[in-house]
Amino acid sequence: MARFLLSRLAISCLVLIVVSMLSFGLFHLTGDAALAFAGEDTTEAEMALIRERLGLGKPIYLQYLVSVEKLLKGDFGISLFTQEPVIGLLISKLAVTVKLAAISICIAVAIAIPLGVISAYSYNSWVDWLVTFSVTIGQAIPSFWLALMLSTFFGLYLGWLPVAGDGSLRHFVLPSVTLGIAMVPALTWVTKTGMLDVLDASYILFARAKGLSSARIALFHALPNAILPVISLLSVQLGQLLAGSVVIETVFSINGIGRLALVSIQRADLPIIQSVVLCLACIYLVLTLLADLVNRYIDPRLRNQ
Amino acid sequence: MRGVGNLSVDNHRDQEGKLSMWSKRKKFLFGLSIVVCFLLIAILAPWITLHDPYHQDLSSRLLLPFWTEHGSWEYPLGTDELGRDYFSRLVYGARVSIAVGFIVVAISAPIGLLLGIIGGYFGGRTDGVIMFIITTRLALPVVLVTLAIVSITGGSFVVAVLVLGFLFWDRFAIVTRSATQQLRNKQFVTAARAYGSSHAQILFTEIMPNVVNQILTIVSIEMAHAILVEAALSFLGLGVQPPTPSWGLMVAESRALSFFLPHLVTLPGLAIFFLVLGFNLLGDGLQSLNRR
Amino acid sequence: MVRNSIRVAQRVTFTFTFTFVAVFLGAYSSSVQSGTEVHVGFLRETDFIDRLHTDSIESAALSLAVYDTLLYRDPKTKKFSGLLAKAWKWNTKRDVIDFTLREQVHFHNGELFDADDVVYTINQVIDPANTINFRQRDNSFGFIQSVEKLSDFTVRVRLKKAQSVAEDIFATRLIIWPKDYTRSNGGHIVHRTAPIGTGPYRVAEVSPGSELVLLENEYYFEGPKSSASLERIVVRNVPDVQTQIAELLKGSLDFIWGIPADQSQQLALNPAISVSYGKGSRITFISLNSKAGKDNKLADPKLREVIALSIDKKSIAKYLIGNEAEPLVYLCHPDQAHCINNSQESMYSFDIERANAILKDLGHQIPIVLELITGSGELRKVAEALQYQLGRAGIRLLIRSYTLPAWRNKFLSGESEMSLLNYGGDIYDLSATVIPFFNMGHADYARDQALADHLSSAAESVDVVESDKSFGEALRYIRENVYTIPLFTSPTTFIYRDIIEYDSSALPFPEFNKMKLRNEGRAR
Amino acid sequence: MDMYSRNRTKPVLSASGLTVEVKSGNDKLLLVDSVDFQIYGGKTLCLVGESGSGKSMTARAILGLCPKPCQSYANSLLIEDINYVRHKRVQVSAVRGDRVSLIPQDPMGALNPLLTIGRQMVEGFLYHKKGTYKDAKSKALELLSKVRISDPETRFAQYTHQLSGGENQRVLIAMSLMCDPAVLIADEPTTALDKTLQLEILTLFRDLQEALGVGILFITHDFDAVSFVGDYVNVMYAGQIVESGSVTDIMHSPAHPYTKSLLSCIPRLDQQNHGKLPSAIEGTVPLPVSDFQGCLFYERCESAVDLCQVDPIELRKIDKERHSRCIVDVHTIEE
Repeated sequence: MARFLLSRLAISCLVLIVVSMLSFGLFHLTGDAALAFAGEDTTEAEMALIRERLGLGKPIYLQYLVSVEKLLKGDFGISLFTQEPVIGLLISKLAVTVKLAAISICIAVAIAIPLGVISAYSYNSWVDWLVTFSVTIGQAIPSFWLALMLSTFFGLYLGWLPVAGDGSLRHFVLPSVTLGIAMVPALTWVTKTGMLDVLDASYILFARAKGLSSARIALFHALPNAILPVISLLSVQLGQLLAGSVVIETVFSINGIGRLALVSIQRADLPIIQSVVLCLACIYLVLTLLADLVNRYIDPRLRNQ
Repeated sequence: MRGVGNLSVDNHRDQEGKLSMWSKRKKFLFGLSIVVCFLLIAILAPWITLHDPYHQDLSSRLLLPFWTEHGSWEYPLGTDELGRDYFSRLVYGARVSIAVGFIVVAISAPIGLLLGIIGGYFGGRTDGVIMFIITTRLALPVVLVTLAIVSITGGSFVVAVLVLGFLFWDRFAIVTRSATQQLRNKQFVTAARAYGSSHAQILFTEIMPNVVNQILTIVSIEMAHAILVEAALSFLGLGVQPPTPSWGLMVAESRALSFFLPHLVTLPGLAIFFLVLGFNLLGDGLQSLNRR
Repeated sequence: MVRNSIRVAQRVTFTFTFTFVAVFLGAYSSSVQSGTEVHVGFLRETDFIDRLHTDSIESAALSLAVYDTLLYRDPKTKKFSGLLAKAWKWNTKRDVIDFTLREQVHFHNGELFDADDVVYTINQVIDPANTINFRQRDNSFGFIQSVEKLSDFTVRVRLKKAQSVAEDIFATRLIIWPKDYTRSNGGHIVHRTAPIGTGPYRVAEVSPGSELVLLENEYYFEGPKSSASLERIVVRNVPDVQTQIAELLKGSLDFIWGIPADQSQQLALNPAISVSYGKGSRITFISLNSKAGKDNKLADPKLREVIALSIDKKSIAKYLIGNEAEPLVYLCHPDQAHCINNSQESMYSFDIERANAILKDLGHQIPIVLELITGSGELRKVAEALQYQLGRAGIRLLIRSYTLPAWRNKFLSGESEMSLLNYGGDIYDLSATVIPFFNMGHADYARDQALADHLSSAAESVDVVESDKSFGEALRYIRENVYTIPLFTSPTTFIYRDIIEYDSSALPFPEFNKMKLRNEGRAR
Repeated sequence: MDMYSRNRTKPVLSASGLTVEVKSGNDKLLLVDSVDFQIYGGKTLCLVGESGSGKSMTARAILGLCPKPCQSYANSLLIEDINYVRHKRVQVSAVRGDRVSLIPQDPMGALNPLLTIGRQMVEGFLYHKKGTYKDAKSKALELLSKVRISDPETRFAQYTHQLSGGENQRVLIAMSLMCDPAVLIADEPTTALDKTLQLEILTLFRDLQEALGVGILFITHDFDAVSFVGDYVNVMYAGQIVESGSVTDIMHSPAHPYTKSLLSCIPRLDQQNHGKLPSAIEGTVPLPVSDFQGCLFYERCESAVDLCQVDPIELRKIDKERHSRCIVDVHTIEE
């Protein structure tokens, strides 16, 4: 187990280094970062002062090392516009997005897992056909458009739910439903195929031959085996969710990390973009590692690989 | 070994052969027909539209579609905020979306194919490197990276397509890699190796043809994926730039009026939905037919 | 015209049912809190709420409520009267002004207002080290030379040279900070998160970029600026027009403004909602980069004239903008003093054939590609209309749209070819709205020294007839050289639920201290 | 119809009229066509036949585990003199795993990969309330040693992928004996194993039978296993029992042509056939359509006559403990 952890951590660090190089490269592609930093009517002398302070004079790889050193010390630099330290901004916005992602995952799991199990148990019946049909439909719906439709219908016409902002929990209902629905098709399909393979397995028949009740079989024998592929998919989907929620956060004007990235992109406020990309990459790696650990815990066959 | 010996020989799942084969072929044909009719719409756009999609007539802004009592057949789907015929913009929008689907896949498929085959076939350390590249790509949040790049170069159709093209190859790489690995263990590959044929020969004669048909199935699903992401990018204003008609952009532009004139928002959304549905069904159908 | 009336009729039936139903539901669903409270929606977020740091219509509205200026200009009569300064006296050359300050005035934190606060604030503004922090510092306060305290309640301000816009600035942009509070809390930056002023409303809480709560300042002194008539105002930044309308109809927002014509016309049809317009001095125009530069195509005045000729301002103003917007010929708002727009000689210059003819013999290879930077929202729609109209004259226009901060940075960097912007607010003196674009500063895309000198001398002349003539000449000169293409006035729409009583003045932003709840309307 | 003489001890399990049918299209397929048999304590009844002859479906029918589209009926199913058939349907869930238990064929797949061997052995025992966990564990360890598993203590806590095919099969046997069942259904326990392991498992079956006196229903298509471990044999073909009798009689003088040809397929060491490979039976098992006329083996039977096609052939008693479903008296042809 330790060897597995060590090798995975090594790979993750390597990936992070490459990602930080990529995002650092983005930062430098903008040409004169000093102007973006200084803003208007600064004299040439002041510009030189700022360039010096930002260390832009030095060759690129030196600058990169300096920025990595600063990153390791938790100093993500400061935003060009609000002069706020990026780290504080990042954490507050990330909290909102994580809250949104958590609720969306719960909705997606609450819908997809039962659907997957039901359509597996009633394979080839009209129930199964109905589930597959709605999953195919769900896969094709563009999430930003669904967000608009939901907010227009439930928010405006019926007025049941708030349409914007991230104040109370009620504000999170529509956005997380939209994100949840976007995740349901893939999750249902994986659960269904996982469940079908398990129900075919001979240990299920043998368990029934031992006289165990079908509920006990489903809970202790079928579900643990079927859940393995679902967990790895969930970790990938959660990673994509954090990055992909920029659209939903824009429609429902939720101050999450996605909107922060979009706003700072429109303002060409690149210290923020760089740290957001890095932070999301970090989260993705942690999540996939977590999923692997959970899988290794559940499935003994993986333990000694 | 599946099932408890021949206890499962008459397992109910095998008997559904006839029924599901038919539904799979139906799914494939239905998907194909949707995609073909969108292709026709895109190609025949100039002939089936009455107005030029770029022509603005500010005096006839926001006319209602024909099904409302004030609607007229001169502008069947009414006009948008700048008095442009909405029907012709929807039709020309098909060109943008289909073009995005094809170009993005045309760029990403070869990259994915190449990486997958090299990784799958050689295994060992090269496979480790390929997996490292794939993991790095998966760690990068696609939408944000695209946004960041587009913000530097300024949003435009070409930029969006190129960026998506160079980011979308992960699915191709993974599928090819696993397919190649399976093939590599098959006897006929080791046999070919025994005849002394070179790696390149094996790759092209043995591995490539089998892998390609697996790739074909996910081509259409990846096209659907590309269309969705491009629409989202245009919706955020960083994909296709005005005045080019793009469905994502049209949804964004008419968003402020979605309360009063809902058809302006609904129609492009539906168009994206059906095109993506078509590609998905085509992909699913291909995948299941291929598996037989 | 027939089509137009049908269109209006068809909209009535279509939207009437929805909006009425929604409002009814809205009123029902909004939670009732104690005390009179109004929720106001802002489309654009502002990082600073005081007008010293940023001069946008958002900061103007908030500064009017939270801070006070030395003088006060009545928006309707446009006459000046004393606010924090009981009285003020110019010397003969009008380059020195003495203010006698009002007594027993307290800041929101209880600090007594006196001459030290005025001296401290003015010194902050004119201190060159603070250039980065105060936007458009030179344009607005460049003319102030120094300030000195004569006694506890008298102050003397010396100008570099006489400026007709001086009183305007003292009445709008120059708000007064509490000296002790600001100094002991880390300087002017504290006003970003915890602003303290003397105005009719004090700030309860600020979460920058999303929400701001104003509470009634019970101890506001009796003065020309009316005191608050609402106990609590919540200002919420909701960047999406669509969502603001929804929240208005649902009742979670009571007052929204700056809504484009399409929506405001629809909302006006709803009896439960009132719509009014605030004109102010705000206009929309295009600034052309006429600087002589190696590959600057627009340096050629002929090409600039082609652009001016190919734009159909009348149809954009009438159909696209609506809201009583009027097309313009000169770079000024008809309500502004010295503005010659409404004189008979206003030629109307839309002539596409002549434009093509000129372009042909200019010899440029068609299509000429130009880049236009614009803000997002309504300006972007105007940009797309311009794109089409210029396309008819063989000019391909690339549109780059940004949010306000990013746009300002791009515009002031001096490299943008064409920039679409709206400018002006509550300052009526022509020098405040024209000079910033022709004073050889960052926003000056003409770099015409003669014009700059002419304008600065016009600003100094105190005699009305004489400044009328010189400003007139300047406007005509700008027009001939097509340094800018004025498009139309852009009045602001105020849309509020019927429980609110609000007499919209001539200001292009909401005056919080003029908002009242109809007595029979229930408390919020 | 009592097949065996009275003086034998009472059968542990006797099934009569056991039928399994499945609807496909508009007609019905009879996978198992009213089969009767008895299993005696301490004795092994073998069900032999090609794959697709319904022998496994019979076993599943007894356990009431037929897959969804199939319907199973029976006149009666007596297990230890209690009838588990109520209005034609088999309701055996109460004793499944307790009085009747199954030994599946696929050793590597029949155990849940995520749970330890011990936990799965104990599960049935506790579920049927046979005692506390301590009893279950000690019983499990005892049985593991009985089936000659090395070091039962560590094996108890291991997972199925850590054991070899043979060991897994032994664990399955031990597991099926946890609840001291009256009847043990072994569905081709040796097919998945290689020859040497098969011999070990078969000797294990025989020893356990003598030791525990449990009745075994042994399903196989391998006559070697039958001759080694079987006491009585029922040969099945296309859902019907075509011949039944004791192992010695069937092996030496098969009555039904199908049994004869089955036996001829086995290469015999004790006979010289001069390089002539045993003949395979041409054709395939016909679909047991319910309204099929005459003998199902007709197409593939060398000694078939026209009469065989006329009306359904009944299972005739041709000797004291012998039955055969053939009207052409094979004996006569034999002499």
